[in-house]
Amino acid sequence: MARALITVPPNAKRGEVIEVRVLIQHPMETGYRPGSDGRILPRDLIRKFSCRYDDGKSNEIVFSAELYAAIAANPLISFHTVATGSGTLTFLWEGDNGFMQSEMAAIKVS
Amino acid sequence: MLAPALAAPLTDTPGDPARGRAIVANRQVGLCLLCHSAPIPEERFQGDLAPSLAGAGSRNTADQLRERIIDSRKLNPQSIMPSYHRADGFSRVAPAQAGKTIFTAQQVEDVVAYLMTLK
Amino acid sequence: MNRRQALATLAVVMVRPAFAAEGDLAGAIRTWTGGAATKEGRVKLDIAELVDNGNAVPITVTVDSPMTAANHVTAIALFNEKNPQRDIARFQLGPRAGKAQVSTRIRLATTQRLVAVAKMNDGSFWTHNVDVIVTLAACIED
Amino acid sequence: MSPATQAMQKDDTQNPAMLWVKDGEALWSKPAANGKSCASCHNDAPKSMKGIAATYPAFDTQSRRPIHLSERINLCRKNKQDASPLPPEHQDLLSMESYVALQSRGMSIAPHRDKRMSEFFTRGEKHYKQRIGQLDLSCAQCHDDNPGKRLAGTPIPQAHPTGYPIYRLEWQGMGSLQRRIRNCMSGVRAEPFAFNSTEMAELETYLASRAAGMAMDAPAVRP
Repeated sequence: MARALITVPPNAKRGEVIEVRVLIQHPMETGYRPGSDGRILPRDLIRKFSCRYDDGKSNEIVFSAELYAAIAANPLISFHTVATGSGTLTFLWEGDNGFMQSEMAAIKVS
Repeated sequence: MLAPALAAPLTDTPGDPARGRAIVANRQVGLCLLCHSAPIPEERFQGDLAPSLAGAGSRNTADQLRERIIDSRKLNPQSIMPSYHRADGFSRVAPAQAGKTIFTAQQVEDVVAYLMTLK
Repeated sequence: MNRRQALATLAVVMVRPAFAAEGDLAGAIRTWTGGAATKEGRVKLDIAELVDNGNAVPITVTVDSPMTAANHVTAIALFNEKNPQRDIARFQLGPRAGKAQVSTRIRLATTQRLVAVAKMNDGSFWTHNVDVIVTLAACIED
Repeated sequence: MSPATQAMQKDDTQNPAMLWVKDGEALWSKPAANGKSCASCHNDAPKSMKGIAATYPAFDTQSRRPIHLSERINLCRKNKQDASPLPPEHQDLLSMESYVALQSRGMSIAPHRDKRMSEFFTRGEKHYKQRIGQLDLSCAQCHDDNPGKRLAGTPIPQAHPTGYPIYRLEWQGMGSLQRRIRNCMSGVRAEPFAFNSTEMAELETYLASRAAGMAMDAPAVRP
């Protein structure tokens, strides 16, 4: 499994806008780059990312992204969400060659 | 390849300034712009380790330029400028380049011809 | 350089089309907006104007929006002019974001123009263009 | 280094090298087939490995020459874990090295001033000053005589290895000082020193002494 680094404030006040930062290990091979033998390396990209927020009342996707070859290797995405309630954030990355990885982070909202 | 007088032209074909310019501008062939700047505006990132090539043709004769390109260390042993037409006296040369000069004789002439246009 | 060498040099240059552009920038933006008109403003694309390595360039897009249910950004798309492909990324967000600001790191093959386009819930599109200069690497990995 | 690259290194939540550190942290306590992990002998890395990376390359009594931190990790694998050595630049090796190097962050580079090291230092200095390759350039000609000037668009650094292993944007991944040195050597069209060769250890010994007293910033981000 690819290593991921998730940064979410563990505690937040209700209604506070928090920053969420996710970093995941992935080559993001563009499909345009020649390898050492001169042949084009096959594309291997993370294509989609989403963040689902389960705050105890609702469980919905609060942010999502479609990524292309121009996103750097080991992609970093940083976005914001309103701390609506205590619960979990579930992150999902999906991509070429059946790549799929999910990570969770807990948040306590007071 | 031993030229009897280093300053004399290396080939019978006169150097071509347009080809010389292309060699100077090319970062894999001439490598000149890694260290020097030159009046080649389309090449954005030029080095500043060595003097600008602008005006090289008014500061030097063709023979002087040729001598410097062939083996600048003959003129200054401390020079960081590579010797473009010397094939021996190096250490640890990569197998792909062993025994080879950076420039062919004609490339030396082309670059000299280009530099002589920089007045 | 004789003719054969000249051709060899040309061949090296011709390898480039692996990195050649597909389609034009304006066309890619039009496809995403569905042909709707775009206006300049409300979006701010933050990126260094001079980049020392094009492999991972930090970029932040911020849209001026209250991000309420009545007035918010629904999507942000990033485009480039000279990479092999015009699209960089598309982000979907809404009032739950609280703040319309997204950051990532992108690849830039060369000096070029970048465009951020934001779509609002009222159907309007807003843009910001930035020109970025990418330094050529002096020593490229063999 | 641009402000953007510096910012990427300074903030661990953005520093891509931290992905390797995380892997290294997990590997630290992962037992080998014989049941032994790094932690079995060295316990808590933040305590036991504090300042260790800042002392490498260090003299190895068995091979009677300075060795690199990655070679030390491989020796431990062989002698204590009955595991095969990992090849140069193996991701697990870079991860372990990053995790160990992180424990010296902010500390001064402090190579052993061992009498046994001096001949290697002397030879390393010679390598550093030796003109090599078809372009006939030495390390010193760029990094001592012309730092701060621009080689094409790129400013020449002073060649202080404070941050290895590094996440190099050019590589889009982690790599060692040996890989970086080999890049420069191929750049001047020379035959690079082999990974883990004595020459490489000599050059690294010289570079470490030259950087003595500078703060470690591993795992660093470099263009």
